[in-house]
Amino acid sequence: MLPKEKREKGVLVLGGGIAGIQAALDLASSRIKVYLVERSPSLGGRMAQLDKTFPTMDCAI
Amino acid sequence: MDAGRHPNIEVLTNSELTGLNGRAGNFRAQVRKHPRYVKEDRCTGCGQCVEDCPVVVPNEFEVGMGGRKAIYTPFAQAVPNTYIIDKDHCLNEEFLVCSNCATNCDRDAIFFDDKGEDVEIEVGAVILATGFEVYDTSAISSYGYGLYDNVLTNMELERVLNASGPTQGHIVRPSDHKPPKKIAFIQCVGSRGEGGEAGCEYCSRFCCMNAIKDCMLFKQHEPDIEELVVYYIDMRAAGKGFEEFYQRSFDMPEIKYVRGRPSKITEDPETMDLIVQVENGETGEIYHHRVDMAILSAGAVAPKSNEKLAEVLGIELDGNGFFSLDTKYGSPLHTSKEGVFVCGCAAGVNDISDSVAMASGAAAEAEGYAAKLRVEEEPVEIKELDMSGPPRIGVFLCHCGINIAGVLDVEGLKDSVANLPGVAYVENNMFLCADEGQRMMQEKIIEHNLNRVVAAACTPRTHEPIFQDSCEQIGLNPYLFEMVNVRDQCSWVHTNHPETATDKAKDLIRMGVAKARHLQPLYRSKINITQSVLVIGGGVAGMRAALDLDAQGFKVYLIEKQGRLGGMLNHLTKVYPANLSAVDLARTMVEKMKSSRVEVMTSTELNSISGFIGNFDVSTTNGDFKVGAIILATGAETYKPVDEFGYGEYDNVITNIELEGILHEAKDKIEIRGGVPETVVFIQCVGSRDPEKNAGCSRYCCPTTIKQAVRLRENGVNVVVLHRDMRTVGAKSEEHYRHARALGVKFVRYTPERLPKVIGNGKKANNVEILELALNRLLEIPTDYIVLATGMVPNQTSNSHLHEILKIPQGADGFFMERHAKLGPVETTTEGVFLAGCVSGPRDIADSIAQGSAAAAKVACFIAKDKVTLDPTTCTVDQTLCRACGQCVEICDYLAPSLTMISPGVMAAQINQALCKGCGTCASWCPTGAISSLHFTDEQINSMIDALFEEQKV
Amino acid sequence: MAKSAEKTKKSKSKKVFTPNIVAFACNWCSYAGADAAGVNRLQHSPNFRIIRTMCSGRVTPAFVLKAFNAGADGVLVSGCHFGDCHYIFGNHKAVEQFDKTKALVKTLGLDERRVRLEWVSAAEGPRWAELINEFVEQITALGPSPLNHKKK
Amino acid sequence: MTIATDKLKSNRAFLCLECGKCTAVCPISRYNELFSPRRMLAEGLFYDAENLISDKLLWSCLTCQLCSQRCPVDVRFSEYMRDVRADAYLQGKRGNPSHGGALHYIMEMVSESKLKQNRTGWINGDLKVKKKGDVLYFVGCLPYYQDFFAKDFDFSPVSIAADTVKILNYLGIEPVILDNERCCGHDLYWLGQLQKFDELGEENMKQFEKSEVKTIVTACPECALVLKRLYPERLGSGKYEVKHITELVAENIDKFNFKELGEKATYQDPCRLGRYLNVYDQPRDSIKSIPGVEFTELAHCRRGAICCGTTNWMNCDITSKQIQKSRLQEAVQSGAGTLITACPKCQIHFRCAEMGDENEKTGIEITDFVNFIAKAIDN
Repeated sequence: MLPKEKREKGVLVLGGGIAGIQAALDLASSRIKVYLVERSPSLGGRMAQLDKTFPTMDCAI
Repeated sequence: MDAGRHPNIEVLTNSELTGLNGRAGNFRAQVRKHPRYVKEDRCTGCGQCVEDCPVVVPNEFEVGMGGRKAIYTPFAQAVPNTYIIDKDHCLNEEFLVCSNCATNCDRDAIFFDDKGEDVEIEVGAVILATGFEVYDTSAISSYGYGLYDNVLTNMELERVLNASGPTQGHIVRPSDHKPPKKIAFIQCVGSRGEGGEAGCEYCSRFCCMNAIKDCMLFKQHEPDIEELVVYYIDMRAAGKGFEEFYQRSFDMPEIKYVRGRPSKITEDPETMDLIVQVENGETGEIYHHRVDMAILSAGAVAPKSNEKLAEVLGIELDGNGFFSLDTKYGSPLHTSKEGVFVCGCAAGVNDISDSVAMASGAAAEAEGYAAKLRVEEEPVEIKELDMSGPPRIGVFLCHCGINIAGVLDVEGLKDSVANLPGVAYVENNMFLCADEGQRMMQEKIIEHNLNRVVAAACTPRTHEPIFQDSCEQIGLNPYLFEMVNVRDQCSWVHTNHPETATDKAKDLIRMGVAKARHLQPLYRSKINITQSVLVIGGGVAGMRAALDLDAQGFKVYLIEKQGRLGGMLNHLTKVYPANLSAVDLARTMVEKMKSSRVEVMTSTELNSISGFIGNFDVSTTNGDFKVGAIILATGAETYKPVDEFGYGEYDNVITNIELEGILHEAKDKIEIRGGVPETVVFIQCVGSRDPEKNAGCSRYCCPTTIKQAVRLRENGVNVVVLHRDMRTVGAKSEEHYRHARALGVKFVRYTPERLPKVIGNGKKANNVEILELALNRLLEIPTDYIVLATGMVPNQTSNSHLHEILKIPQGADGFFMERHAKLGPVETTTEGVFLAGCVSGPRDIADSIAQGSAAAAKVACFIAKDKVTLDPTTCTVDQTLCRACGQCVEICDYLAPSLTMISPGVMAAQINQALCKGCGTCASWCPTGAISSLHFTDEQINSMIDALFEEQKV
Repeated sequence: MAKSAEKTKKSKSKKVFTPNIVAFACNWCSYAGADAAGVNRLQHSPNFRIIRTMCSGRVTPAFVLKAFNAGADGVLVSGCHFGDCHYIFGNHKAVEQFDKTKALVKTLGLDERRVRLEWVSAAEGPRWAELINEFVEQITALGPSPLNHKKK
Repeated sequence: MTIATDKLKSNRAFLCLECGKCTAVCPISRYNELFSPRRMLAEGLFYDAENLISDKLLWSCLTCQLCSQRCPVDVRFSEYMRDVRADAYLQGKRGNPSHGGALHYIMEMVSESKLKQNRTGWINGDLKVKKKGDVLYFVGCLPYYQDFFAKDFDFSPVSIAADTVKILNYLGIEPVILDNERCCGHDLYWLGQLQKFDELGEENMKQFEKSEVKTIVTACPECALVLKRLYPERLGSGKYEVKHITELVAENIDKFNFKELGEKATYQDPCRLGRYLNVYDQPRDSIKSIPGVEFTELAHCRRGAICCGTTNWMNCDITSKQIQKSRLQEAVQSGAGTLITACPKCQIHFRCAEMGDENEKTGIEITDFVNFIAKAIDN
């Protein structure tokens, strides 16, 4: 893991659930620095708790 | 979850926002990082610390079922996988010094006096994605949650059903751990105004589908289950493919749906069985249904933390504690503070695919304020090592603390590897993925000029990229690295058989080394991208996408085949939920379009599109141009009734769209076709939820009917709505539904078996005859107008035209298929081509706008860079071997292979690297072996098979 | 090559039969499912070796036949559930290939229960563990493949 | 690494005059100038054979014997290839197998005596076969081809087997069919895997002995070559005579009363049947004797016939396709509507050549000799 360099200006995303992660990824891959802030100790939110998702029964993780 | 690894994302977990000042474009955010007591840069997530932690507490992630230690990760494969100490339960206090975790940790990552950290970050915009909390079902005492063991919530059930859950997916009822035979699902617990204080007015939207899904899973897990009864008010399967999914559940006789909301649940103290007391809304009979288990479909509520957050941000919450929207920005994602956006359940309850679309949408809009902030990726120049000559393989065996070394005889492994052909160096290491481990690996590669590397450690799915980076950093081509999984798939699962596990590891390593002998360096190529985009269709979705991309400074072409922009909006009067005038909305958007740099071409048809991601050549009736990405926003059509319910036969039977037009024209008093209505009857689901016509639920019609009914009722008209289920799932629409009832709009349910009958004479319908189920009586409703709520159907002609041109798969329903029903709602299988709005399925205005923004965000992901890097693990053709039999062309779903003339009269296949996804299916079909699936070639796989059985030689 | 397997020393022959099983697992679902089994420490039989491919559609009849020719007692091909394939329809193509493989295995006179095509998702660690145990059990019951030269 | 002298002797390699006629006539050389029989001979004779042995093109030779045919000093080039390949094989060198080598694995596997195949599923009710008798029908790989190719090429290889039996029955013969017949080993022989070849041969000959047959019939030229010549050469001769179905039909032609077919047909001489076994007239006479069949010759026919472009499921490539396309063109130019071949492999290769780009297809009907005959006796 690299040492944290100074924080460039970017976009703040509050919440590390499926929506937060999605927003962060879209911003990041269009070359915008993202700060993804999550209250709990890890990302994932509700989605990680689900078993399968309707209607395709894909697994949630 | 690659968010953890993306160079442009800094993840701050266990943290919260404590302050925000400045204004849109220039915010300063204060974030508090709470102490973790474990150093993120030292912890490798090996889990040794947990072993001797004496404290066991209930695991939140398993919603209390199953336990965790005081030092823990919330769940397997969590990101980050750094452990954390739960100080409230940890015994390490001055007076009671337990530091087992610290002693166990070989990486001294434990750091008891961590004080946390406050950081200040400059940001251009803020996105709120704070999600929801599950309604606390114990608030409804009558269902005995918390009182009776066998009453579970849907979230608890998810964990029980989950393979990796506390019961490993075996369903047992808590009281006696016997598999349940009879289960009742109770819907709308905490939603649709249920119960006391916390019961909310809105519909939680996902619970119906979730119950259906869980029933099917139940059946899968326990084939001999006796009955699964869902007690509901309306089954709200409103969403793409949802109704079809619901229909499919009818094939399972065990699954029954009963309309009725139980009044209470009691427990038989003998058997711990539950007795559900309910009236069957269809038959009127009251039963006491004895079940083994009851599942409460708990709704979603706003997180308490929203209040504090709203305060910090200085924005408003709606009545339900979700962040409220401000329509003045013409976006369903904008809060009352400029530059602060909301998505997913932070804005109210949404299902996954809508949340994902909203998230992308919010991203797009945020980029409007952050476009100037794009980070330049400066290319790093690394001199390549000399990788030529016969293989000199270095094998690195990771102990992963005791995770591997605790089971496998790592010394024995080391010896077994040493004299394998091609192996030049072997070393064991405590934590190979840790900084020292990686540095050591890099040094040895150089020191022993190794040109192939094998790591026997955990799983390539999480760690291969890390090791590959380390190789790349010192100029060794990352594709000369091979990983062998001796932890997740060996030491962890054969713990009790160290010997056989070690034998297995030997085989696996030998196989890995064999493959390594045949590895070839691969190089990531880059292709240029035209940083412009074509939007097809000038409806709300298309315009929204165009505007967002324009705001980010991209060149946008928008073509519309009609004479003017606006699409469906031009046919509407008011738009729910906010009851905006459609005209105004259309006007404001069209104004914005005018003032933007978007190149709008109306009355323009698409001729052809050729090329691929980043490089599409577009030809239209209005000139040709090049774009990097394409958004399809061509919308859908409303279903045209064919003589259903006397449509076409009687003049006073009209469609909801026709009514919309009339209401739109109507000034003070409403006249329908020259007459002033006294009574109007709506008939729902015309051309929807009908396998014959359109199996899906069109989703928009229920809220639309409510909207129209209210308007009519407010003008003194008697309104009766004949429906199958009122599916008012959109934002605020449940509230509108209540309002309509409050105004005196009547609702009567019908079933597809007994459709309402329209009776009339001459050109006029007079009565609607319907069987009222609760009373079991035939009602004759005299009416002067009948409105058919027609569903939405794909625009066949334009869709098939687009399908011709772009080869995007269409679903059975004729709508275009998204890349992934949940996780890729606006993407297609063709990279660089996106969907927005009704082109992929029925949607209302708000959702269509959100999708427009979402598509914009996805496009930005591509064209924000002037080049796209291609993964080299694709398939390639050796044209001297190719017979041009064309099987690869047939087999590929990504249109990557094609046949071309390579010399006069000689054809051969070629594979477009930009389109190839590297699945290797074409290679498996190629009769001559001309196609090789790079990094998974026949040679490489065959060598692994040979190596596996070599051990039997001598 | 197959040759290698042919000349084998008899010493091992006394030992109880432990099958050689080759399992082709797709990167996105089944391989991940096998990892999930690990993450949850779900103990299962070690008598199989996984070969990772990106997609189950990559697995040709040749790979499977090669494995048998080399002395495998059973071969498992595992991919994503329908609708869940990372490459949309790769697993549907795996079915086509597998039908061919199975027909050949049958004609060859190998018990067709020695080859299996299964779907295991990334979340289905337990299913993977059960599948492996059950398959190993089945192959053990069937005994060594006539082509398992180790047991000659 | 050099090629053993005795091999060079037995293949008459030493006699080579380097006149290059072989290369001039070689169908591979015609489309791939890198391939030269003359040079390959020279490599093995005068230089270190290492290049030759590691050269992928070593596996491209069709062993069609067109060159030997023209060679003024009768160098046995095909056998030379076989022997060089044998050396190469032992060094772990391989060609580029078609279909990932699936068919080679099958050949190797069926040499295992413990294996009890299920290869007789194609024998349907109205076919008369028996367990003991004078005539044995040696089926060959058709059941495997059925599994492997039937779907892709929409034709039924086992129909060739079924029609063969049908013809035999028509002639009052109820053939013996071995439940556990082994691959004849033809391809392994030419690929230099002689040990495997012998194993297969012994397995088969054991069964021939047991069944005490007097005649063995086969509808595959390669099986015919192996049973007639190669087994006797390497494993000693058995007490039976071997006939290719074309021979048998020709011998009994007056026993047939064919119905009118009304087709214009031409014929592909399979290398093994023609140049190796000298069977040229029998198939032609039989075809011609069917009323209403107009027979035309391909531009290259009989001793000058050109191979179907692939042998031994090895090194099939762009060159093979070109040979096949030119062959199909000849067929079209001959004015025939149907191309008859007496070798199932020829048919598979031609059908494969018809895949791909629409405008490249000739659309000509391709059928096997036995299917054609069976169609004519159909009633």
